[in-house]
Amino acid sequence: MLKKRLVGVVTVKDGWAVQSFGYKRYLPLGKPECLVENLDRWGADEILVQVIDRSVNGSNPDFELLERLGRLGLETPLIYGGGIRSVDDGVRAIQSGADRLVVDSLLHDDLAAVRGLSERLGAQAIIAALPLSWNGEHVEWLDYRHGSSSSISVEVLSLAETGIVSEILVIDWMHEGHQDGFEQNLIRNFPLSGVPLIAFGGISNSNQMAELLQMPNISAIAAGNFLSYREHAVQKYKEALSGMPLRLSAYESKYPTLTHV
Amino acid sequence: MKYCKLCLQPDTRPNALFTEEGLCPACHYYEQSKGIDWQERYEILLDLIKAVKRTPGQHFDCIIGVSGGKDSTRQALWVRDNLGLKPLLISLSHPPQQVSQLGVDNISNLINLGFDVVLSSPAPETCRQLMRESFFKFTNWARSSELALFSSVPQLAIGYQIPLIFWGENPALQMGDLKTMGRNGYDGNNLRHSNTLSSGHAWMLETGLEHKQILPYIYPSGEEFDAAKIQIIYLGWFMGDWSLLKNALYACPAGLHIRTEPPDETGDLYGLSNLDEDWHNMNQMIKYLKFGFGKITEYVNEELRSGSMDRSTAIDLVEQYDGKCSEKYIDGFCEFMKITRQEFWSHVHKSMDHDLFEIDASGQIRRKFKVGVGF
Amino acid sequence: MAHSLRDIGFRVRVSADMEVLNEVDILLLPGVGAYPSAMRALHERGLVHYLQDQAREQRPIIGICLGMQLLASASHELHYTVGLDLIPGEVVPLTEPKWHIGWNTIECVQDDPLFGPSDGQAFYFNHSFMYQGPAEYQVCVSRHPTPIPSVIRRGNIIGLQFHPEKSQAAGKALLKNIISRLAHA
Amino acid sequence: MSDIKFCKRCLYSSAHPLGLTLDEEGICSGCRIHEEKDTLDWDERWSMLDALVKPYRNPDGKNYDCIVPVTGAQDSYYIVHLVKERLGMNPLLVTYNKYFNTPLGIRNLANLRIRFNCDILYQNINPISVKKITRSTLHRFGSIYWPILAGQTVFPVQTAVRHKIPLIVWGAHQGLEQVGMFSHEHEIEMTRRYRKDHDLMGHEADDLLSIFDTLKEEDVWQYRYPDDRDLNAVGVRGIYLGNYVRWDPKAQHEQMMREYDYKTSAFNRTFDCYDHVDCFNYMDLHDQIKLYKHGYSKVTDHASREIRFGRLTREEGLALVRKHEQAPLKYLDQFCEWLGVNRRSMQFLMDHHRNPSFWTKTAPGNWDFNGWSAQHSKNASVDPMRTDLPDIFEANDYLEYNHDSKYITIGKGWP
Repeated sequence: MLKKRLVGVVTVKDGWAVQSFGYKRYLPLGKPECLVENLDRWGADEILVQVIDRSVNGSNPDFELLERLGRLGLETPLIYGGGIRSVDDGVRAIQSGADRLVVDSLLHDDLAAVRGLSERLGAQAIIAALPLSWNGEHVEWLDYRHGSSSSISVEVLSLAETGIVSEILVIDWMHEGHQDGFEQNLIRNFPLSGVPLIAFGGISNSNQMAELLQMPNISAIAAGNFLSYREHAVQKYKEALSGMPLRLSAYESKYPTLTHV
Repeated sequence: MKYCKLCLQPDTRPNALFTEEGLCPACHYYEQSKGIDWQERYEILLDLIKAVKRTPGQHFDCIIGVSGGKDSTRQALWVRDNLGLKPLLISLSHPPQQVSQLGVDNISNLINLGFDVVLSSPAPETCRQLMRESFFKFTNWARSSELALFSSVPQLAIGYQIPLIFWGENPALQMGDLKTMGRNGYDGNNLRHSNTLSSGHAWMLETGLEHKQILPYIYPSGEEFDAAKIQIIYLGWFMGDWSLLKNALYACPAGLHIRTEPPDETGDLYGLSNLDEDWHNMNQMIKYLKFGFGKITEYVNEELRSGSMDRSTAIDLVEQYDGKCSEKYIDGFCEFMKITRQEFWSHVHKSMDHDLFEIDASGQIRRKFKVGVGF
Repeated sequence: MAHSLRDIGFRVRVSADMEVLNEVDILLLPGVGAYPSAMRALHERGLVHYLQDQAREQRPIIGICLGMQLLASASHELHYTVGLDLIPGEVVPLTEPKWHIGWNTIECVQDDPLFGPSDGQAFYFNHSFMYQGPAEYQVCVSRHPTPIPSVIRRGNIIGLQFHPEKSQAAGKALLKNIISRLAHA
Repeated sequence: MSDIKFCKRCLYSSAHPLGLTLDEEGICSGCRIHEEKDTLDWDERWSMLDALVKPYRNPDGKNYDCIVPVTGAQDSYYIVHLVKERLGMNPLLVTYNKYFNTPLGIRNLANLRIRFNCDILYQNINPISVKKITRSTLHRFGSIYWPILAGQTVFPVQTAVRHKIPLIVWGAHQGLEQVGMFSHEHEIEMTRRYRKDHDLMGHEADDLLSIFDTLKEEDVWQYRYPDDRDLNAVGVRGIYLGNYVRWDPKAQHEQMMREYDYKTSAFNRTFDCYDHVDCFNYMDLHDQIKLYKHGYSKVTDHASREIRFGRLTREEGLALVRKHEQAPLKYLDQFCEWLGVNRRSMQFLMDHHRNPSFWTKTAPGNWDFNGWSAQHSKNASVDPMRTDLPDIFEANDYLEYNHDSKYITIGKGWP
């Protein structure tokens, strides 16, 4: 059977991989390629690299970063987001080594481009990112460039319903980076039921991960900051989630120093 | 007390039986060695090391226990440059208060000759307590240090997953300690039956130390040896010219530092032995008082066997220097042990063989026997 | 793809030049994007007839993901397009669900030493169309929840619906096994 | 990099090689995380540490409770003090021989072993390989310190695997302390990723191998990080005491000087007399290369730290940086002799790694410096002639410790 996924997220700002907290506080982590390479070795099910200052600065995707990542010879599927303004940008990002794309600003700016990307690359390659919050009654959608929230537009919902995008990345932006922060109402009360969702933002502990993974519309959970605090974080989460429909954890072994453990 | 017919070894040492012809074990071994086909032994060794296979990512072939002295310097170079193996050297290092400048210089020399060396050094204060206990219990302060020395090598071999260990001489052959004899002349896996190792570490716990404090002194069990497929091999069995003097002749040109003190301070004819600290020389004095022979006897014995020295010269040297020990070594020891010189001497006097020595009115120790003749 | 093959010890040429392709032991046909444009690209480079000739001469050919689908007779993606027709069968859309994205295990439905060692292991899939054809060409299937052919084979022509190059240790082991066996057969 | 931005509180800039973020108030991530030192409940955090290490204690005494990496300087005394005396654990000390040892560092380590009565393992990698690697990293990334950083961060981990001692106890986390990569509350642990990314400048042992170089696998293999599978089988975990103790290197060293006779030395290139006294190069040649490559040097790190602790004003810190930053080297000849290079060739290699953002060549052999401290002047008024700078560190000995200025491979260190 198809497994659900644990997606490792690397957030990039000013060229640095950063920890991001609630879309406003950032701490430096290191070189994005080092984090990505590491998630690959740990056996994350997918890796999402999101460059968060490209659309804000109006620049294009970070093709140089993609080239550097390409040289790593990753063996894990790579999702790229950040600065995709057009079909051409997206196609070039895929040609530069991304396997799938995630779009956010484009959902506000140019839905035709999203449709174009889907036609060129196939819907399975396109993910819609929606930074959401729960106001106690319903789900609100943030335009992070302006800091304003509204309900998710009908047009965006129809993209998902009609299969222009294959999955939706639901981001609890307020609780991003906060221990145990993810607001499950964002999934429970998501306006569409048949669309696979990837949950992200403040998912730090395995109990919460288990609850999310049991929800039928969840296809994957994603974690960023919390994968940087200890060794083998991906494997340890997976082991704590045994019994869930996840791929098993694995540990690389190239030059064993123990022969009889 | 009876002397060996060939050399100046007396028969006072336990477990060292003389032959009916009156030869000591070392001379007996030496006589027998004359017919040895050393080329054949070398080929046996080459066959043995053919079996050494490196696993992926492992670049060491074997382990050699080293002190940095003449024997280990020679072995390390021979194993690397003649046998073509890549050895990891393991050195048990004394506490800072005990180790000598020569000792650190010689280990530095090995490192700078391009060897990879792991130094293991047990906790100094615990070391001191155990040495003190060893001194008063066995009149041999080095009992605990030897345990640590012998244990560190297989402990690290198991940790590093390097099964082949080279030691120098086989005590079963050279010293006549037959309990350590293995399947053949070079197999060292029976080293655990030697006097030092077979006495175990229970006595250390009886002193009130906890198990966690004596970890460096614990020789791995037979099961641990088997699990890691440890094989100890004595190189001495393969080296036809293994001797105090020869080893030093190989090691000095490779940068070995030797003692500058004269033999009447060290009790060591050329200052070639016990370089990494001073109190083994003092122990040779104690051995002399217990058994009537010391380090000088060992030197002249070698030369007597090979015929490079006549017996009367040898007797003169032994009479002149054997059992000598500089006051400064004893002072240093007493200071580290935190004992007075009086405590030291009274304990040494107790374990001295009073058939061999007596204490005169002025408190001086006098030899009662005549070297080479006995009584 | 090239990176991952070099990693496991093979030499790789990336080319559409037949002279270069003639020199290699195994032809590997990757592919992303849509079926019609991929076929068009093959036609433009004269590779359709080339690959068909090579298949007749029993040269090993491996198609990956869209590359596997190209091996089939035709596809219904966007509109009906004739494929390389090296393995009889057609490519049809997935229905419920519409995509097959993520890690799924493969299940061998035929005894095949090339794939036996990978039986039960998980690989990364990312597609919305699937092969539909005679059972005799289906070596492995994956359940989603209905069986989707994940490995197809006709002699030395092999199609992998998943991405072995994105499937970590399992993918590497599979690639190494099938390439060494095909190259030394 | 001409548009580097400075923190308004300390002397760090956005060009920091570990990465640095500035918030909307212009305060850097390092200063923000430093604030936690005065807001966290450290008694409570100590209890967390106690609970964390509990499962690693061996009541039967059959193995060590943990591994503590040490040197002859830099927090080693304080870490062993906390582990052995405050936590009451039985550590195995491990040390990687950097070969640039000062007599004072040899002495400090010997004294540490005696005072704390601990077993220790020293790793000495054959200097032939070490020098080959040093030549390679010097020409490729302008680093004479790669083998040392690699060895110091890997030997403890290898020993943990080999001796099946899962817990490794480190002092402070440099990324947290300097640039605030993590909050103390994240309880960051040792990772291979951090080691590669920051300690090793992005290059692990196998990344050094190139078909164009003479370096071979036999030279670098001992710097390889243990396998993930082995690490997991043993359950290896490295923790940082700085997450549980209010880390203050100056206060800690002064306590160690008083209570355990830790000895210190003055340096030309910084005012901190406590760190790095075990090495002839760290505060000398290595520090000069840091200035060439990054436009700032260790004295900026020290000043920023002391500013955050409130023991220096920002103005005093900057004045101290300017006072020490360009100080001449004392021990370059020793390094040249060790590696077998002459001074002119060494200067060529170093110049090759000067960062053009901070250095402009005006004539052969002549360079203009436009590093961090030079760029500060635009927005900071500092009297360069100021002589009344605070003298808050105390040197009680010399690197030479009554010996020669020569590298010691293995030394006695006592009395």
